[in-house]
Amino acid sequence: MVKLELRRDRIVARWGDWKSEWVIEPRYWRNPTIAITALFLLPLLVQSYPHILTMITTANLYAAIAIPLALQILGTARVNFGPQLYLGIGGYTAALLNLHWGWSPSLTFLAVIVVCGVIALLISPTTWIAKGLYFSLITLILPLTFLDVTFIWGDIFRGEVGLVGMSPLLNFTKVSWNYLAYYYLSLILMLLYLLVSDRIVRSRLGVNLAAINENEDVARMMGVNVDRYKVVCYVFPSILTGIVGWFIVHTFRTFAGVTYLPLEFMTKVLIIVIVGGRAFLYGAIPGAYLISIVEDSLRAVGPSNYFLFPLVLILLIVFLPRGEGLWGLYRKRRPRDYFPKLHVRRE
Amino acid sequence: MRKPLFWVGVLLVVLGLATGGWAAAPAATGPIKIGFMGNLSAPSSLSAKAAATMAVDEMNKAGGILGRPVQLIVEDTKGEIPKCVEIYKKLVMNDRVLAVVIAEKVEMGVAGMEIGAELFPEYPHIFFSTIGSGDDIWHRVRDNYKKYRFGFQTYYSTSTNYLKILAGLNSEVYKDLIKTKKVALIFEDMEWTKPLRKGLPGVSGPLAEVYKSKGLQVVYDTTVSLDQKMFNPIFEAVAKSGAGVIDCVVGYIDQAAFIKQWAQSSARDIPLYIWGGLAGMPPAWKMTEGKVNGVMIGSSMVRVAITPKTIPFMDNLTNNYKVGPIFGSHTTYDTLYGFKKAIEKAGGTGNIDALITQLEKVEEVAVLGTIGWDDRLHFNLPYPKYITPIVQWQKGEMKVIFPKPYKVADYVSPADLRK
Amino acid sequence: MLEITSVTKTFGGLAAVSEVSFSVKKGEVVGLIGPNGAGKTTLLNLICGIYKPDAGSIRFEGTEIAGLPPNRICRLGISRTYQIPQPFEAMTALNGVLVSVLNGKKRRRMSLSDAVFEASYYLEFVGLFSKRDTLARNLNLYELRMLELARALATTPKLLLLDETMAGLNPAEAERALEMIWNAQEQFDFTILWIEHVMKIIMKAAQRVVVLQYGKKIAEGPPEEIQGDPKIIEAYLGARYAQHP
Amino acid sequence: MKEILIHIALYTVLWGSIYLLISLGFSLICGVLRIFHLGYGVTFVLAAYLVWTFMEHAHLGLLPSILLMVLVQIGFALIVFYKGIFERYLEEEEVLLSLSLLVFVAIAHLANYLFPVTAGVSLPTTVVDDVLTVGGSTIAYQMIVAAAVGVLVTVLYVLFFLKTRIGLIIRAVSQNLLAARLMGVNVNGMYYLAMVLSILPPTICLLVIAPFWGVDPFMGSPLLMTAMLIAILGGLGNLKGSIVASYLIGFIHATVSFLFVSRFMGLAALIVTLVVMIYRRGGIFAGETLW
Repeated sequence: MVKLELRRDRIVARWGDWKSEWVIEPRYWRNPTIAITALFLLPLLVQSYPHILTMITTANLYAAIAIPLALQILGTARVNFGPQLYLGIGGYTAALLNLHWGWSPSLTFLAVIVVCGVIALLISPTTWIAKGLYFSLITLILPLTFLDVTFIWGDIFRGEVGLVGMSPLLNFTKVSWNYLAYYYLSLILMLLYLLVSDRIVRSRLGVNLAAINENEDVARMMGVNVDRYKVVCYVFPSILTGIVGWFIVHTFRTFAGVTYLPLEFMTKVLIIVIVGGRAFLYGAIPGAYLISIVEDSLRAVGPSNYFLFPLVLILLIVFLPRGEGLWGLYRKRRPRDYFPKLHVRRE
Repeated sequence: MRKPLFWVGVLLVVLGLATGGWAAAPAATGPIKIGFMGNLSAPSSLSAKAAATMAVDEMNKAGGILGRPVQLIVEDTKGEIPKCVEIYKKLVMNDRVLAVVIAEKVEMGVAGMEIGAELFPEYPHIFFSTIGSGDDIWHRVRDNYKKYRFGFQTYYSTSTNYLKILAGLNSEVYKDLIKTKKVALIFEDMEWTKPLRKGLPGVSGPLAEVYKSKGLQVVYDTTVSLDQKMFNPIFEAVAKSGAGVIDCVVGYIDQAAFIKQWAQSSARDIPLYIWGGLAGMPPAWKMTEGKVNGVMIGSSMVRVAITPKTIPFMDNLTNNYKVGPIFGSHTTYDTLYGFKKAIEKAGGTGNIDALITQLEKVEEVAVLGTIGWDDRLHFNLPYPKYITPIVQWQKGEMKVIFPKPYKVADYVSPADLRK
Repeated sequence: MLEITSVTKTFGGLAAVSEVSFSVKKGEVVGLIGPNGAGKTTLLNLICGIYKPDAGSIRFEGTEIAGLPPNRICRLGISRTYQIPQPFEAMTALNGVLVSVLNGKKRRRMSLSDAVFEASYYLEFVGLFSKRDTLARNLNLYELRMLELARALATTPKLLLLDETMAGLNPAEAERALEMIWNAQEQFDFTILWIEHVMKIIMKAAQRVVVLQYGKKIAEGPPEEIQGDPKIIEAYLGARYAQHP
Repeated sequence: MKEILIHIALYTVLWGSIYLLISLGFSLICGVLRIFHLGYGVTFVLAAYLVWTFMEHAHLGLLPSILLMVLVQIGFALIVFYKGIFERYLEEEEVLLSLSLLVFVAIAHLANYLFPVTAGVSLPTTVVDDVLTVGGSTIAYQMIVAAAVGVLVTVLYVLFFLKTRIGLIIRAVSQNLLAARLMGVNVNGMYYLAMVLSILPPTICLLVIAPFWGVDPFMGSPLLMTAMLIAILGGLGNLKGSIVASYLIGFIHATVSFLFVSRFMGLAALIVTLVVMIYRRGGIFAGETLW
C-alpha cells in the first residue's frame, strides 16, 4: 500500500520499506508554468491559420524525437546518428498493421512499442561492442539500409509512394477541430516525454547515467552496472521515437520512408539537439520551434532558401553559447544539474 | 491600473486574430485562386512553376476566366511530407484556393490528396497532380469516387495506358523501325514501374507478356536501383543475351551515368530506348558529352508542332521564363487550360460538383494534343489524345522518329551514327 | 582475505605481471612497492577486474574474482583510488560520491535524498563538505585525492586499494592525507593494499611489504627486513635515484 | 562460368581502384586529424562546378580552369573546413560533424540553385574515348585510365608516407598526437598539409570518372557514402585498411552484380560492412594509425 506524505519541501512516497522522495521547489516553477501555459494558449492566436498550427505540431514532433535522443546520448555515452530508424520502424509497423489487418490505433500503439522494443533490444549490444565513432557510424548506416529495403520489398513498404490512408486518430466533424486536437496531442506527447526524461535525469538512474556519460570505467569501478543501463538507455528512447512514428502515421495518414529515413531528417533532429542545447533535454523544445519557424519563414525568399537555411543553421550553431545553445541563453546551470557532453570519438 | 488595460488589449488582439480568417467558401466573384505546390529545388517543379505562371499570365492577358482575374499562389514544399501537408492546409483553408496543383513526386501528390479528401467536404476544391507518375492518384478515385472525386491526374501516361497503348506503340517501333524482335527490359526499382514488372490484376499482364503477345521476345530483364552508379554488368549481360533493343523503363535513375556507360560498353551497338526523363531534355547532349548519340526516348521537349500551341509554348517558356521545358511543364500548362475551359463550361465556380462534371467532360487543345480527363478515373486522356513523340538523338539534336504524322527523320542505328 | 596465487598478465610480448602470489589478511595494511613499470598498477587493475589475468587465481574471501566485471567486484567489497585522480569532471563533488553510495552495494530501496545525506556524510568525513557543489574539474589535487577517498569509502569497502595516494602532495598535505586514511581505517575498519613510492610513509604505514620488479615478486616481509635487504635497496632505490637525481 | 569469373576479377580491380581513389582523401583525414569529414562530398561538387564555371563563364581552357579549381579547392578546404570548423570544434565532435554536413548541404544546394540539371553541366575530361575488349568483356578506356590513376595516386601517397620525412612525421602525428607535440612537431602545419593532401585524390577522381559518371549537384552524398563505407570497413583512417576495403567492396559489387542482380550491389556492401563492424570492431585494420 503506497503511503504518500507531504513534507515541507518534498513528497515522500513509501511502499513497504521502499521509499521515494520528490523534491518540490516552487521557486523553480514560475517559468515552466508560464511556458506551458503559453504553449497551451497558442492555438487561440493561430487557430485561424491551420498551417501554422500544423507547423507547430510538426515542431512538437521534432522535439519529441530530440528529447529521447538527448536522453539516449546521455545514457549510452555515444551519439546515435540514426534515431530516425525507429521512427521508420514504428511508422511502418503501425501503418502496415492498420492497413492490412485493420488494427485500431490503440492496438498499433502497443504493437509499435513491442516491435521497437524487440528490435532495439536486438541492436542494443552494439552500445557495448562499438566504440564511440563506430557506434555513430553503425547507427548512421542502419536507417539507410532500411530505406533501401523499403524499395526492395516494394510490395510491402511501397517504395517512394509509401503507405497511405491509415485510419485517423481522431475524427471530429470539423477538420479544424481535428488539427487543434492533433496540436494538443502532440504537445502533450512532447511534454510527457520531457517530464519522463526529466524525472529519469533527476532520479537515482539519472545520477548513474551521468556517471556513465562521464567515464564508463570509473563508473564500473564504483559498482555501476554500465552494460545494463546502456541497454535500457538505448531501448527506452528508441521506443519513444517509435511512438512518434505511430503518431505521424495516424495524423498525417501517409508514411513514406523516403521522407523520414534519409540523412537530411537526422541532420535536422541532431541540429535541433545542438541548437537547443547540446544533449540537454529542455533545449530540444526551443530548438525545434526555432528551426521550424526559421525554415518556414525562409521559404518566402524563394528557391534560394535551400542554401540559405543551412547557412542560417551554421550561424546559429556558431554564435549560440558553446554547447549550451538556446538553453544556455535562457539561464546558467544550477550546480546540481548535470550538463553532459557529447563524445563521438569516445573509446 | 495600467495592467488590466494591457491585458484587455491583448485579449482583444487575440480574439481579433482568432475570429479573423474565417472567410466564406471560395468566393463566386473576385479573383480565381490557384495554388501551386512543388519542391522548388527540383528542376521539374521549377519548370512546372514557370509553366503555371505563364499560363496564368496568358489567361489574365486574355481577360481572365469569365472576366475574373486568375491568381497563382506558389508554395515550396521542400520535398517534405509534413511541409506538404502544412502548405496544402494553408492553401485550402486560408487562401481558399479553388484548385491546388501539386507538381511533385508522387508521394507528395498522394499525401496532398489524403489531406484534400479530409478537407473537401468543408472546403470544396479541385486537386491536380501534374508530375506524380504512377497509379496511386487515380486508383484512389477508382476505389472511392465519392471521397476522392476532386482529384485529377495529368501525366504523360498511367501504367494501364503504358501496358494497353504505349507498349503496342513501342513494339511497332521495335519491329518496324529497329527491325528487331529481341528486347532487353531494364526497370528502375520504383513503385510506378511495378505494374509493368508484375502486371495489373484484371487489367493486363506485365510488360513482358504484353510484348510477347505483340510478337516480341524478351531475352533479358532486370531492375536497377535509384542510387546505382555502375551499370556495366547489365550491359555486358544484355550484349550476351543478343537483344536487338534495350527497353529502359526508367525516369529517375542517374541517366547521365547510365547513358555514358552504355555508350562505352559492349552493348553500345544495341539501340537504347528510354521511356522518359533527363535524356529527353535538350541539355542531355551536353551533359553526356554527346554520348547520348543514338539514344531513343519518349520526349515532349522537341520542337515539332503537335498542335498550334506547341512551338509558342516552348519559345515563350524558354525566352520569357528562363527555364527549359522539362517533363511536368507541359502537363501543368495544359492542366490549367483544361481547368479554365471547364470553369467556363460550368459557368462559374459556385458549384464544385458541376465543375467536376465539366472537368470530366472537358476537352481542350493542349501543347501535346488534347487535354481532358477520364470521366470515371480522372487521369488525362491517353494517346492518341495526348502524345509523347519518340525521338532519337542524332548528331546533337533530337529528331522525332515516331509517330508517323510528326516524324521528321528516320531511325539510324547507333553504330552508323557513331561513324 | 585476499589470496593472489601465481597471477600472470602479459601485454603482447612482455609479461607485466608474472607468477605473482601473495595474500592479504583481514585488518592488515600491506604495502606494494617497486620501481616504475614493475607492474604494481597492473596488479591493482587485475584485482579490481579491469584486466582479466591470463593465468592464476585471485580469491577474495573465498570467492574467485579473477575475470569478474569490476562492478561485481566492487559490490563484493573491493574499492580503489587512482594514481592519477579520475573524477567525474562535469559532476559536482557531491554527485560523484553519490554515484558510489548508490552503487557501492545493493541499495534498491534508498531514495535519492537519503543517498545525498549519506554522500554528504562521506564528503564531510574527508573534509570536502564545503566543496560539495563545486564541479570536480575545479578541485585541486589534494581535494581530488580526498574526493577519490570519499568515493572509495562510500562503496563501503572491505579491502581498499590505494594507488600512490601521496604522489604529488606536499609534506603537509601528505600528513593530513595519512591522518585521514588512518581515521578512515579505524572508523570503517577495512584492509588496505597500498601502492606507494614515498618510502618513508609506506615503511611507517605498512605491516608487511611486497616488492615487485619487472612483474615478479622479489621479496616480501615486514618493512625493517625489506629495508635491510641490499638486493632490494639496489634494485629499488637505484631506480628511485635514477628518477630523482 | 569462366567468363563470369574473368568479369568479376576484372571489375573487382577496376571498381576497387576507383573506389580507392574516391575514399583515399577521406581516410587520410580520418587517420591524421582523427575526425570524420562529413563535408568530404563538397570536394567533388566544387571540383565539377568550379571547372564548369571557369570554362563556361570565364572562358578559360580546360587545364587553366582545372588548376584554378584546385587552388580554390585548397583555399576552401583550409579556410572553411580547417580554420572555420575543425580547428575550433576539434573537441566537440557533434558540432564538428553537423557543421561540416551543413556546409556540404549548403554548397550542394547552391550549386543546384546556380546550375540546375537543366544547365547541362559536364566535364570534357575524356582521355581516351574508346573501348577495349578483353576476355569477352568490353571496358571503356576511360575506366581503365581512372583505375590506373587510382592505383598510381595511392602508390604515390603510400610512398610519400613511408619514405619521406614529412610522411613519417604525419604518421607520427596520427599515431600519438601528444608525443609528436613533445618531439616538437609543428602539428598545425601537418594538419594543413593533410587537408591539402586529402583534397587532391577526390578532385583527380572526379576529373577522371566524369566521362562515365553522372555530374549533378547532389552527386556528393553517394560518393561520401562510398568513402565512408570504405573507411569504416577498413578501420578508420588506416590506408592499408582502406586499400583492402576498396577492393573488397569492389569485389562484393562485382560478384553481386554478375552472379546475382546489380540492383543489390549497394545493399550487399552495406550489410557486409555492418557484419564486419559487429564482429570485428574497428574494421579490418583496427590500428589507430595511418599505415
